Amino acid sequence: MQGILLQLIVSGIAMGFVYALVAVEYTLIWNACGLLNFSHEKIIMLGGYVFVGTCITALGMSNIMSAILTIILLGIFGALIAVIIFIPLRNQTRLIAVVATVMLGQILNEAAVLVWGPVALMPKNFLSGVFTFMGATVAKSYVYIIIVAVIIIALLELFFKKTKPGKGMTCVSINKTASALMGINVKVSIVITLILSFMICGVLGIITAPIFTVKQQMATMIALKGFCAGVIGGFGSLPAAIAGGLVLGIVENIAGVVLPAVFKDAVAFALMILFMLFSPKGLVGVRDHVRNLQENRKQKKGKVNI
Amino acid sequence: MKKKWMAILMAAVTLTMSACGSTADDTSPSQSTENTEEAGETEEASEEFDGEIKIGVLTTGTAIATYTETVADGAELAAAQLNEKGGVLGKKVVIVTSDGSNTADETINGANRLLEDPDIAAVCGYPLSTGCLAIESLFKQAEVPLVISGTSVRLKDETDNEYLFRGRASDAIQAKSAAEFLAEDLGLNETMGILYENNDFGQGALQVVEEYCNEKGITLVAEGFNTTDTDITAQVLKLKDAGVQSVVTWIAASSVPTVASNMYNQGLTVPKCGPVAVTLEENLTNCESAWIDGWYGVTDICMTKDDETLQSFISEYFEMFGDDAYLSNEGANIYSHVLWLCDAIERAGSTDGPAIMQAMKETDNFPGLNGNYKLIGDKVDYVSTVDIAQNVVVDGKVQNEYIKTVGSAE
Amino acid sequence: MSILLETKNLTKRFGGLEAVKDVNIQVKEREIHALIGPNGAGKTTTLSMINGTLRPTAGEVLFLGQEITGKPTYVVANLGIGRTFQNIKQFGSLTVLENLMVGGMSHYNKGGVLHMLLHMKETRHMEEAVEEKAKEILSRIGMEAFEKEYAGNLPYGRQKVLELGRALMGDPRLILLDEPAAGLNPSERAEFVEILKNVYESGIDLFLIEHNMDVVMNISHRITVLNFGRQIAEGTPQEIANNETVIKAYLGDRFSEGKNRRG
Amino acid sequence: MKTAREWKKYFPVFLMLLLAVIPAFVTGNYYRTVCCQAMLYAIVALGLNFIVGLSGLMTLGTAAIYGLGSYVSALFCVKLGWNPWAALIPVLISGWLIGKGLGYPSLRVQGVYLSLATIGFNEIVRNLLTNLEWTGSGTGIRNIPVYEIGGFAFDTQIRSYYLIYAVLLLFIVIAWKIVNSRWGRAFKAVKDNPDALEVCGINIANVKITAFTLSAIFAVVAGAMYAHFNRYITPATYTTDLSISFVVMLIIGGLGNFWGCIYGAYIVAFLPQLLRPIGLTYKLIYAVIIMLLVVFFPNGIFHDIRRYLGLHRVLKKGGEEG
Repeated sequence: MQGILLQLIVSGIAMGFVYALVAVEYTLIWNACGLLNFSHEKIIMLGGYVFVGTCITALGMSNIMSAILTIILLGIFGALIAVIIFIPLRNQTRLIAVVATVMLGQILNEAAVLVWGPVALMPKNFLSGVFTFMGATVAKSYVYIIIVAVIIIALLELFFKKTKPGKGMTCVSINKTASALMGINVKVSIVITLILSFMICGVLGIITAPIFTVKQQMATMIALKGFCAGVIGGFGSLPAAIAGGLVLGIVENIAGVVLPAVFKDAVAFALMILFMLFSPKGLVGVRDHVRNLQENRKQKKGKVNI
Repeated sequence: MKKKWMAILMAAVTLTMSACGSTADDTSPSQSTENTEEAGETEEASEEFDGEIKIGVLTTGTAIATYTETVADGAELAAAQLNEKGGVLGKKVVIVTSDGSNTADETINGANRLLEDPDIAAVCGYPLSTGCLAIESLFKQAEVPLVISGTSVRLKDETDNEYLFRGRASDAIQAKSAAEFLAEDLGLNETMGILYENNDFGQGALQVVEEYCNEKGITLVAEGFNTTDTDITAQVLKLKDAGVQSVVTWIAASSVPTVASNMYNQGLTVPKCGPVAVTLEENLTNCESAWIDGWYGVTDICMTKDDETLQSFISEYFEMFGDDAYLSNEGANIYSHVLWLCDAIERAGSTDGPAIMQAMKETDNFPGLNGNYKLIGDKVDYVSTVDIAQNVVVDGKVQNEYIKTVGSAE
Repeated sequence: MSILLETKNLTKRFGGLEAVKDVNIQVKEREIHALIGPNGAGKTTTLSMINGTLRPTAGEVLFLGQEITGKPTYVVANLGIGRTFQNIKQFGSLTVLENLMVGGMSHYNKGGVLHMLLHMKETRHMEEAVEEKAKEILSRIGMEAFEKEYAGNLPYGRQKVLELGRALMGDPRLILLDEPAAGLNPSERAEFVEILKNVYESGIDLFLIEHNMDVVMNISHRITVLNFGRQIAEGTPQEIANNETVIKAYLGDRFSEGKNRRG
Repeated sequence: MKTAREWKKYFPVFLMLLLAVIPAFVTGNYYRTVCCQAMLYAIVALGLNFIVGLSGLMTLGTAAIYGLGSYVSALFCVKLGWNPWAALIPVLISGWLIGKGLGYPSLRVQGVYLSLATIGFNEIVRNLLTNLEWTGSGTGIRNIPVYEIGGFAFDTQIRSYYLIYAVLLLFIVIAWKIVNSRWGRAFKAVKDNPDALEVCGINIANVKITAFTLSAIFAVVAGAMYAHFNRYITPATYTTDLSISFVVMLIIGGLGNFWGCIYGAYIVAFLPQLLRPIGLTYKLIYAVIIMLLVVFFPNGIFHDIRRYLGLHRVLKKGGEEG
């Protein structure tokens, strides 16, 4: 039983990083325009299809070149979508933007079958194999996902803290109107954000292709669970997204053993709803709450001493 | 002004996408264009024939695109062959496809659309049992025969519809064959595991295997997973922990890589037997050979079976639709169904629904690719045979190897 | 004269910051009471604590001798305390008349949806009554002409008046006004003051925050001055105008600039 | 101008008469079935209008409520042998309960979070319906009895059409009464400015929960009608996609536009059917059309076309969310 527990935690962590990366991508757009990209499951899928279907199969490129080209193409697509959907709808009721992105997802979904054919695709000799860790096995691609996720999140932190456009985006996230007044171009910020987020989706599509195979529903669950991870971690902070992803990955995996495994998803969503209700700021909120309690206690103690 | 530009941009994007579709990939010829071409030809050729007989094919559209493609092609091939021989009752056989998608509402709409056309003599297709359950009464009402590919036992147990025909082995045979093969042929009859996909397909099999195991006194460990799951470590570990001797893996084609890689990675090495999905070409190429090496699959037709009719069907199929065409057992089934329907129409001597129905009921060992068609019991089921195939590695490539055919029409 | 509203040691802390500390105000019946002070003095915070939008950290609020500290806003409103906001908060997609009818909803018609659907006749009577009342208020605030206009399309000054009208719909004993004259031009302001006086004469007491000293001196009977969350003075307009602390903290500073401040 | 206004007054009557005579022109089960689906959608949309259109709350869990209505009614009839009409009582009770249950989270969870929470709710419900044995699991419930009045069974398409039509009519009247009552004003007020509503002595929590409850009751009744119309239900019907379709209906009709709910429902039900002859790409084209409609006509097709043509009195809406 102990072996199983270890295995579950290891694969929970692996899935957790996938969720975390999705959550990061989604936090990005949330920060930049206060919108949620409900189409990103299909953008991840698009990344997978462009990578395997177009770059490797149709153009016959090497794996690495394909990955690079895919990321660039997705970036361009992101800019396009920013202009078509996100910029026109930035001042509309959010519901409209939500529905627009959902429809974008459906368009991509339908187009993928027509463009790349009905059969699922799989990259050959790409991140295959398994690692064994204290008797627990984990697919190599998960290890790469963890590495890539950490690199991406570190780069994003640098981008937001050190570069001018990054700082500008942070400002936009805090106050759209004020940033516009201060001379930060909100539209440009939105375009940059979408390019970044679509590139991350591209990376996700590429890196999950060997485990999920490239098909229409490849990202359905990780996208929804990514949302959950974002909520559980607490929006806005990138490290929180990782924490949320890890918690979700491990909890749902363990729930899969304790309960009938088919209720795994229900557990994940229930966890999300619980967090929303009792700690809307997610784990960040829980942390703050604990800190507040500690501080209060200290203060009280201090008063007694005086 | 700006919005106009955006509209143009949008149109451009859509166009490029569809353009990409036709240029970048020839493996997915759009079904619609084929249909219209066909219709165009009809007018030219109608002088030879004395009218048309329309056979409806209810597909799953883009929801399960592999099914749609192979089924439409299989039906077209059957129609082409019949027309070459002078048609049916001197009339030209025309295939009309309709999208039934994967939700009950859309299946109903797709079926109603076919029934709307008074020239439709019969309808075949549709692989999802839920959809079949949703539409069967429409066909009873319209008095049009319906040949389904859904395998749920409920389609037999809970329906009272003489216009309903099933041209393939039901779950009672398919899933039972898998369990029987593992327990009896391989002699693993103490504990058996079942990993099922959590939909009507998987749950149908679960029920059958449960019954079988109860009857034979085999301990059954059942684990399900959802179609969208990407990680099934927990399920695999539970099976492994329970010490199963063999596993029935009742899963859809798109889930095979996930399941196979998870089982391989967790070292669940016991014999496994799945549905046709595990023997499909796409999964043989998509999975690493180690993942699915040695798996058994219960299939309507093992495509590598040394059978003359089958092999000539396969070569004609690829001749007609090109080497990139997609063929699965579903295509071969529909091919057989169309031939069966037309045989019945020929025997009935009319395209009148009740007459066709009567003729179909009287079918006596019609030779389909997936077995001989004859009524089993009192209703619905007409096929009782399945093939068991095994995935074996030959020269580094995985292939299906024909093991045996199970069951026979009594 | 009995006390209508009383705050006792009302305090609000945001984290480490003490926005309001130990404020004691007594609003007597038949009195217009003003609360003044520089920006950030905690005036709006005090108002929000009185009507339950904010929960006080310490202290209590009494209305007609009954404790209402920390009660939900709608409960406080139903006890007879109306309120208008500094930044206009009306219902932009409703017409002026409908805005007023919403204001009278809790007062004039009660009962849930089912009750409403089952008692059509009663519902119609209540609708008629509330509409009649709304029209009466409209004429009182001089806005009959705008009856069918959407509130979002009204000019700023009218929206402020509308908000007052909405507060009147609840038949309050006391209305809390947060900078009613801010953003109005002199003629609008004069008109507003007239309406306020009219409201006061109809028997409703007023408690207002205001920056415009003309308005304050003109209509109020009593003034409380806040600075940095502390109460620094209280008295009649004359007393306040001559209070040195107040002049230092607020008035002097203000007169030296010689301009209107906006909240 | 006056004639236009007069005409507008009779618009509902025209619309309902039109719907009443449609079956005379639309023969065949295909379009009649689609009409029935459209009317059921319209009932749900009318209810959803209270939450999404009027109160401005973004809920994406309607399909689950619709599904609960179907399942409660079907289970009571099939497993316990209740009369479908009698089963409406538990259906209404379940709608009332689920509305209250969903309403409470909506007080704490705002904006996009509410969408997420409701999507989560939808997925949980679907997951449970698919996996619980007594709901018939993946293959659903069959042979659901039809509605009957004194031996007259609503078993054919045309009979079902008029049954659903009557229910739609009833719900239109109810919804119209509510929209134009104090509650309708309160719902709009919640969207415009919740703070101000509290100050008016109205408990926002009560208003929001009422909106959710109403919406849930509309949805469960439509769901029950659906179950007895189709006579077979499966959990695969009640997906998040369906929830989104309901919202699309409202957006196409114009958020908060009463009659928009009805034509929005008809557009969403009929558009894919009209596009079917295109072939395999029809769903792609459907999605493109809907997306363009949403992006270019965010206030509803008719409203925005009239605005573009300059026919519409400029209506600045206050309290727009940023």
